[in-house]
Amino acid sequence: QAAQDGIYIPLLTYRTGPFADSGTPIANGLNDYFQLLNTRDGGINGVKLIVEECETGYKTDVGVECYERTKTKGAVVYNPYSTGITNAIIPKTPDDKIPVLSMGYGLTPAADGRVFPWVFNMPTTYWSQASVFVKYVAQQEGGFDKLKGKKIGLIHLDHPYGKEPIPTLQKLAGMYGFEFVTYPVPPKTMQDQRSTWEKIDDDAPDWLFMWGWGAMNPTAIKGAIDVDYPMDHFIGVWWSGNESDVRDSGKKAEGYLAGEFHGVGDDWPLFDEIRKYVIGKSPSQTPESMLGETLYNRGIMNAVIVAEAIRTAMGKFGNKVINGEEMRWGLENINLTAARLKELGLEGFTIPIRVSCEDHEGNHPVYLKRWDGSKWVKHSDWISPMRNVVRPLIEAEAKKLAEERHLPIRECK
Amino acid sequence: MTTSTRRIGDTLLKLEDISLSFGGVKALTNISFEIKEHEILAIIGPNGAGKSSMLNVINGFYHPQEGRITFRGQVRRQMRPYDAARQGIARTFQNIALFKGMSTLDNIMTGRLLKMKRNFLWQALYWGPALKEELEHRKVVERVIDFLEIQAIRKTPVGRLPYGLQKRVELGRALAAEPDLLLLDEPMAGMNVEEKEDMCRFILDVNDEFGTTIALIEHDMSVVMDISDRVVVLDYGRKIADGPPEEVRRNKDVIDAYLGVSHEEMAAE
Amino acid sequence: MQGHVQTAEVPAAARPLLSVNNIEVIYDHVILVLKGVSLHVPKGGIVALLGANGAGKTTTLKAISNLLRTERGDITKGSIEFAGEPIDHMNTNELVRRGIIQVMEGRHCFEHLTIEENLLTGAYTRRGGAEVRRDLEMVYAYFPRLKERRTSLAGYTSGGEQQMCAIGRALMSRPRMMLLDEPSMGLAPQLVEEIFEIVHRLNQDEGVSILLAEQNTNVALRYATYGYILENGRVVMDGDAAALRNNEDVKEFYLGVSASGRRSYRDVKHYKRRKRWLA
Amino acid sequence: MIYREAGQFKTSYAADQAIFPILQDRIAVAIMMVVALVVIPMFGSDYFLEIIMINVLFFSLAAIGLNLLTGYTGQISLGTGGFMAVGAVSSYKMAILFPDLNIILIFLLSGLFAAAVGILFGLPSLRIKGFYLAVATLAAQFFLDWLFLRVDWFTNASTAIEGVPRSLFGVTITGPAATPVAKYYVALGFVLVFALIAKNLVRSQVGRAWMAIRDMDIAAEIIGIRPLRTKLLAFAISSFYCGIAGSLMLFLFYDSAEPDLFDINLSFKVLFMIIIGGLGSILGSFLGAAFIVTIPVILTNAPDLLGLPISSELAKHLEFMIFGALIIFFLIVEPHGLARLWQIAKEKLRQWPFPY
Amino acid sequence: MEAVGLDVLTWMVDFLSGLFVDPFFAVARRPDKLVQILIQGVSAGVMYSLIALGFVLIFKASGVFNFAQGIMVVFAGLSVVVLIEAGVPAILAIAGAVVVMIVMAFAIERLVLRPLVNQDGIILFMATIGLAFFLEGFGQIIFGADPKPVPVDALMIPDGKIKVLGGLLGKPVRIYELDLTAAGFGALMVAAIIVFLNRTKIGRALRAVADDNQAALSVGIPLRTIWVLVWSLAGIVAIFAGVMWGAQSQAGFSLAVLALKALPVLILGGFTSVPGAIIGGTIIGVGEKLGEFYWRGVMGDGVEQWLGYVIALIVLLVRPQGLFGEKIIERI
Ligand SMILES: Nc1ncnc2c1ncn2[C@@H]1O[C@H](COP(=O)(O)OP(=O)(O)OP(=O)(O)O)[C@@H](O)[C@H]1O
Ligand SMILES: Nc1ncnc2c1ncn2[C@@H]1O[C@H](COP(=O)(O)OP(=O)(O)OP(=O)(O)O)[C@@H](O)[C@H]1O
Ligand SMILES: [Mg+2]
Ligand SMILES: [Mg+2]
Repeated sequence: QAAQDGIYIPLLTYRTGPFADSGTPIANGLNDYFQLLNTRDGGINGVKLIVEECETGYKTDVGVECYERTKTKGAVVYNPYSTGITNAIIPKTPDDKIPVLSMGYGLTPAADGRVFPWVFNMPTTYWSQASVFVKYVAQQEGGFDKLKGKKIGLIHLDHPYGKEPIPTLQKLAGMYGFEFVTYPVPPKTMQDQRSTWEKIDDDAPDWLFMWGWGAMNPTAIKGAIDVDYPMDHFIGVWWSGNESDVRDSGKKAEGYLAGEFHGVGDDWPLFDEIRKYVIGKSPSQTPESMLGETLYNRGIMNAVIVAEAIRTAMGKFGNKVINGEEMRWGLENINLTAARLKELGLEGFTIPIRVSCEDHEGNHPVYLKRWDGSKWVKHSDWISPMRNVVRPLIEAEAKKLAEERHLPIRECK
Repeated sequence: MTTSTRRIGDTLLKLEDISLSFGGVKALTNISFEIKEHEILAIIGPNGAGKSSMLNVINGFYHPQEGRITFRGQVRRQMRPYDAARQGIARTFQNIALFKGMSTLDNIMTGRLLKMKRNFLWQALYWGPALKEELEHRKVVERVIDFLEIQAIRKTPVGRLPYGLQKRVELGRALAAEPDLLLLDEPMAGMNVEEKEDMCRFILDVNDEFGTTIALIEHDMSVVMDISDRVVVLDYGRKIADGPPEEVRRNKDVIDAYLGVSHEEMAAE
Repeated sequence: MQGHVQTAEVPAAARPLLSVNNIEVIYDHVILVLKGVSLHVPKGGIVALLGANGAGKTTTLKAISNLLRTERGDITKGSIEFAGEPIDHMNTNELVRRGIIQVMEGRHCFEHLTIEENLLTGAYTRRGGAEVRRDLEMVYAYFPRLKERRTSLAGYTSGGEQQMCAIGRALMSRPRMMLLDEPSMGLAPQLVEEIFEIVHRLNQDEGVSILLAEQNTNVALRYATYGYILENGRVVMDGDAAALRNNEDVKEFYLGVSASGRRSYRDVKHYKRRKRWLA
Repeated sequence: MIYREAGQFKTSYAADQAIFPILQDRIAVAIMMVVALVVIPMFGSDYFLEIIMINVLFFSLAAIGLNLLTGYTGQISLGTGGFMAVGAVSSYKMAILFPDLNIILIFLLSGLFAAAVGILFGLPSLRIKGFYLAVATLAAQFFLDWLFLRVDWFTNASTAIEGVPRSLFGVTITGPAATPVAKYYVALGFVLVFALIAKNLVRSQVGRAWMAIRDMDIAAEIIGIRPLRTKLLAFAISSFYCGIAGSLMLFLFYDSAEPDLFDINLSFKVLFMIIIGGLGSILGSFLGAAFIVTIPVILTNAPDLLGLPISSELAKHLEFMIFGALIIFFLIVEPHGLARLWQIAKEKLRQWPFPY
Repeated sequence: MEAVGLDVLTWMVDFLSGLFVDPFFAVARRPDKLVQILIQGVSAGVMYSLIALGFVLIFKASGVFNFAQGIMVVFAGLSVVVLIEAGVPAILAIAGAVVVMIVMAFAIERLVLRPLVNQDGIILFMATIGLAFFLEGFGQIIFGADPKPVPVDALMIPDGKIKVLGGLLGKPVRIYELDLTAAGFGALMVAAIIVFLNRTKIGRALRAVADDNQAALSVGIPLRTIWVLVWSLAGIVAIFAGVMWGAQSQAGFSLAVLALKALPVLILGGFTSVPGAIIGGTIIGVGEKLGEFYWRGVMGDGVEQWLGYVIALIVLLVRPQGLFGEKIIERI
C-alpha cells in the first residue's frame, strides 16, 4: 500500500537509549534531507519519498523486528546505523532482495561486492580509515620508516564495531614495525574508564586512536585530560568526532583530532534550503542549532547517497517507484561527481563517490579535523587509504565468510 | 511391614552423654537415654529445655560437641540429615515444615523419595517402568491419605490449609517414608480435643500396626500420660527424670520444673 | 442466647467496645471463608472464640486488625466497630495507636532482632523511654525465660520462647484491647496457666478487653466471660462461658469429657465424625 | 457452569495423574495444537512467524529452563543469558567444525555443553542462597560474556557468530535461506518435546524434590533429599534448556549475532517472563514469554495502527512507560503470575454463574 | 604426547607466574603506579558505594531488591542538571531535586508498594523492574534522551587534580578533587545515615519490617510512612550519586546500567549493612582495578567486568551473608 504512493525508505534510528546522543542528529539529518526533497521538489523525479522511522534504541533484536516489519511494506534500502543490526540483517538481504547501505560502519569485509552484492559501505570503511590514520602518523613522524619502534594504541568500544579496525592495524604494525596495543572499553561500563586510562598512562603510546560511540567518547576525552595525554596525538574515528563529544571538555580538549569524510559546519547552500523548507515544519524535529553539527551532516550525507542512488536507478528503470533490486543497481552504479555535488548545493562537502561491482566501499579518502576548543576545523588534506593493504584483507576475510556461510560468489565482468 | 502386636524390644537408639551448645548457650548437657524398639517415648520439659534440639541431634541436623549416638548398633557422631533419613528416621517439626507450594498429595509423595529408584531420564519420559513405579507409590500414599482421613484436601496446596490439617499432612509425609523411628515435635499443638483424639489414634495405630518406634514431644500432659510407654523429662538441657508416665508424674523435680500448679488438676482429671 | 454479656464489672447497658457485624471474608477473590460472622466484645470483657481447625478464627481476628489485606483477603460485607467508630478500613498501625493489638498465630517474631529488640518494637507507637523500660521489666518479670535469652536472636530461640516473645511484644504496646490467636500454643502447661493469669490480671487491673481464639477450650472457658463457637465460617453457638462449659456438645467435642467423665486418649477406638451444627 | 469436571470420574490413578485430567481442557489443548501445527503456519505472515511466533517459542524454552531452576527449585539465576550464549556459541562452533553433523544433534549437544557449564556455576548454590545466589550467578553471566568476547577461538575471530545454513530431510531449516515456516516447525518441535519432558519431570519425583528444596531446603534434607545433587541437577537441566534456546535463537532468528547479544539484559528478560507468567508453572513460562515478546511489538505498532501521529521517539518512551506500568499492574492483580490468573479464571468459570 | 604435556606445563607455569609473580615486577618497576591504582580503586569503590547505599537502604526497609535504583540515580542527577540549565541557582536546584525524589517516593509507595505488601521478595523485585522501565520512558520524555554534562562550576564541585608524592615514588601520583569530594560527602552521608538508623527507633523498625512485614504491621509500625521515608532517603542518596557519576562522565540514561556494578558491592558488604556498602565498595574497587591492571598480561583486558563478582563469590563461600550482613538463620 505504502509502496504504491512513493518510494518507501525505512529509517532504523535511535533517539532513545544509551546512544541516543549520537543517534538523534543522524536521524534528523536523514529525515530533513528527504523532507526537503519532498517539499521542495515533490520527491525525486516526481516520485514521492515515504520515510518512516523505526526506533531501535541501538538494540539488535529491536532492529531485526524493525527490519522484518518494514520490509514487507516495500522498503528499498536499509540504513541500520548499528554494526550489530547490520550484521544481523546482512544474511537476510539476498533472500529479501533489499540492499543495505551502512555508510562508514558495519561489516567491513562486505565491501567485497562479489560476496556481498547487497551490502554497500561507501564511501569508506573502518579498515581504510585505520590505514589513513597510520599514514597521517607517518607523515607527522617524518616517514613510514620512522614508525619503527613507535607505539600506537587503540582505545575502542568492546563491541563488534569497536573491534573492526584491529586486523588492519595489526597488519600495518607488522608491515611498519610499530607496536600496536588495544584498550577495550566495555559498553556497560563505558562511563567508568579509570583502569583504561591508567593503562594508557603506563604504556604511554606515542599515538592513540579511538573507536568510540555514545557516552564513551566524552568520557574518554576526560580520561585523556586526566592523565595528561597529548591531545594532538589522540585521533578519533568519525564516530568519535561529534561536537557533543568534546564540547563538555571545551578548551581542555583543544587539539583532539578525528577522521572525517564530509564537511563540517553549515556553509553550504543546501543548509539554507533546509532552513527554508524544513526546519520548524513537521515532521522535522531539528533545532536550528543542530545544523552543521558533525553527525547531522553525516545524516545529510547518507541521505544524499540514498537519493542519488535512487536517481541513478531511475535513470535505468524509469521514473517510478523502484524496488529493492533496482535500488541495488542504483547503489552499485552511483556516480556522485563534483559537479553533481555543486548542483545539490554541496560543493566540496565531500569528494566524488563511485563504487563498483567488486568494490562496494570505493576506497575514498578521508581527512582529519581538529577541535580548536570551541569548534571543529579542517586539519589535514584528504588522505587516501592504503588500498594495497586493505583490499587484500577485505577479500581474504570475505572469502572466509563466504565459506562459513555457504555464500555464492558473484562474477564481476 | 510387620504387623506385630506391640511388644517392646531391644534398644533401637542409644544416646550417651550428649552435650550441645550454641556459643554460650548450653542447649543439652550430658544427656543419656535410650529408645527401645516399638515403644512410644515422650519427651517433655519446660520451654527452652532442649527437647527440639534433642530431636535435631537424633536426626543429624545438630551436631553435638560431645557424646555418642548408637542407632541399630551402629555408632555415629556426625552425619548429614539425609543419612538419617536413609537409615529410617523420619520426623515432623514444631514449626510446620511442609513444602508450602505443593499439594497435599505431592507433599506426602516426597516422603516416598528414598524408596523410588528410577533416575531422572526415565522420569522425563514418564512412561514404562517410571510410570509404573510412580503409580505403585501413589497407591501407598493413597493408603496414608485414607488412613489420616485427608482425602478431601488431596489436591489443595498445603499453604492454604488450616494449622491442624497441616500438622496432619506433615505426619502423613513422615509416615509415607515407612520409618523405623518416627520423631514427632508437638504434633498436637493448636488442636482441639477432638482433633487431638484423632491424632492420638493415628499415632497409636502406626505404632500398633507397623511397630514403628515413636519419640514425641508434647506439652499436653493428658496426651503424654495416656499414650506413652515411657517419659523423659528435660530441664535446662539436663535430664531430670526418665521412666513410666505414672512414676514421672509423681516425681518432685518434674512437678517443680514443669507441671507446676496444674498437676493437681491434671491428676484429678 | 444471642445477647450481651452480663458480668459483675460490666453494666448491661454498656455498648460493646468491639463489635463485628455480619462480616463476610473472601480470599483471593474466590475463597469465601467467613459467611456472616457477628460478635461483640464488651469493655473489660474476655471473650473466647472457639472452633475447629479451619473454622475461621484467625481470619476473624485478622479481619478486625485489618491484616487481611496483606494476605489478599477482603471484607466484602458487614462492618466492624471499635468504641463506636467504624474501623474496617483503618490501617493496622492506626488501630494499634487506638489500642487494638493482635498477637498473631505462629509467633511471627522478628528473627534477626534480639528478644529485647523484639519487645521494644512492640512499643513503637509509644513515647517516653522510662515508661517503656518499666514495661520491659514487667514483661521480663512475667517471663523470666525471656530475660535469660534477651540478647539471643529471636530466630534461634525455642518455639515456646518465641511464643512468649510474641505475647510480651504485644503487651509492650499497652493495648486497650488484645486479640490473642492461640496464645497457649507450644507452651508448657505451667506457662499456659501463667499466661492466662497474666491476661486475667491485665483484664482486671487495667481493664484491657480480650478477644481470644483458642484451641485449649478448657482453659479458655475457665477465664473467659463469654464465648462464640465458629464452624465453617459461621457462628453456630454463643453464650456465657459457664453455659458453654455445661453444654453437652461442647463437652463432647471441645472439652473431651463425655457423660462418663474424661476419656483416655488411648481408649478412643472409633473415629467419630463430629456432628455438624450446620450440616 | 460450562467448565467443570462434574460427572467425569477417574477410575485409576494413572488417569488422575494425566496432565489434563478434565475433558474440556483436553479439547482446548487439541484445538490449540491444530492452531499451532496447521493454522498458524498456513495463515501467519512471515513477520508474525519470525518476530512473534519463533521468538515466543525459543523464549518459552528458555523460560521453561529458568522456571525449572528458579520457579521449581527456588534458585534465582541471572546467568540465563550466559548459558544461552554457551548454547549458541557451541552450536555455531560445532556446525563449523563438523559440517556433516546433523543439525538436531548439534542443538542437543549444545544443550549438553550448557548443562556442563551450568553445573560448574551451580556449585556455589550449596552454600549461597536467595538474592545472594542471584548475584553470584551474575558472576557466571559476566565471565561468560567476557570469555566469548575476549577469546577469538569461540567466534572464529569474526565479529559475529552465524546460524549456519543446514537442512533436514532435504528442507533447509536454518540460516537466512530457510523459510519462516520451516524454522517455525523446528522451533515448535523442540518446544513441544521439551515442554512435555519438563512437565513430566516436575510431576514426578525429581520435580517434587526440586520443589521441596525450593519450599524449605532444610526440611527437604531431613526427609532424605541430597541438596547439592538436586540443585545441580536443576542447574544442569535448566542450562540444558537455556543452551538449546540459545542455539535456536541464533539459528532460527538472528542468523548472525554478536555474542554480546546474550548479555545480562537477556537474563533479565527471561526472568521477567517467568515472574510475569508464573513461577513454578510450565504453562506460565509460555504465557510469560508470549507477554514479554508480544507486548512491546503491540505497543510499537499501536500508534501506527491507531493512526496516532506521534514521533517514533515519543512512541518508544511511551512504550517503556506502558510496559513498565503493565508489569506492575499485573503483579498487583495477581502476584503469582498469569498462570495463576488463568487458574482463578477457571475456578470462577467452574462456579459460574454463582459468585463463589 | 609428552610434547603436549610439556606445552601444557609451560603454559601453566607462564599463567601462574603471570598471575602471581609478574605483578610484583611491575610494581617494582613503577611503584607510583601501584599507589595510583590503589587510589583509583578506592575512588571507584566510593562511587560504587554511592549506588549501593541506596540499594541497602531500601532493602533494609522493605526487603525489596530495588532494581530501579540505577534509574533513580539518573533521574535525580538529571533533575539537578536540568534545573541548573534552566537558570535555577545550584542550591535551589538540589532542593528541587530533593522534592522530586520525595514526590517519587510517595508515588512509589502508593502505586507499587502498598498494593504489594507482604509479597515475596522476588515479586517486589519484579515490580521494581517494571518501575525501572516506567521511569526510563518517563524520564526520557521529561529530560530528553541525550546525556547532559554536569555543570560542576555551578555546583562548586572542584574537578582539578593534585599531584603528590612525586619525590618519593619517582613520579607523582594524581588525586582527583572530584573523587575527594565524593569520598568526603559519601563519608558524611554514611555517618548521618548510621546515626539516623541507630539513634532513632526507626532503625529497629526498619529491621523489623524487613524481617516480617505483616508482624511489623501488627505491632503498629506504620509501614507506609517507613517506606516513604526510606525511599526518599534513597532518593536523596541518589541525587548525590547521580551528580557525582555525571560529573565523572555525563548525566544520562546510560548511567543506569552502572548500577549493576553496585551488586557485587552489595553482596560483599551484606545486603543490609550501611557500612558494608562502603567497605564492600572499597574492596571491590581496589580488587578489580588491581586485577585489571596487573593481570592484563595473562588475562587480557576487561577482567574488571567480572572480577568484582568473583571476589564477592569467594567471600560468600566463606560467609554466605556477606561481610557485614545479618546472619542467615537456619533453623527448623
Ligand atoms: N491466605 C489464604 N488464602 C486462602 N485461603 C485461606 C487463607 N488463609 C486461610 N484460608 C482458609 O480459610 C479458612 C479459615 O482459616 P483460619 O486460618 O481462619 O482458620 P482457624 O479457625 O484459625 O484454624 P486453626 O485453628 O487451624 O488456626 C481455612 O479453610 C483456610 O484454608
Ligand atoms: N541453633 C540455635 N542457636 C542458638 N540457640 C539455640 C539454637 N537452637 C536452640 N537454641 C537454644 O537452645 C535452647 C533449647 O531449645 P529447644 O528448641 O530445643 O527447646 P524446646 O525444649 O524445644 O522448647 P519449646 O518447648 O519451647 O519448643 C533454647 O534456649 C534455644 O534458644
Ligand atoms: Mg521445641
Ligand atoms: Mg488459626
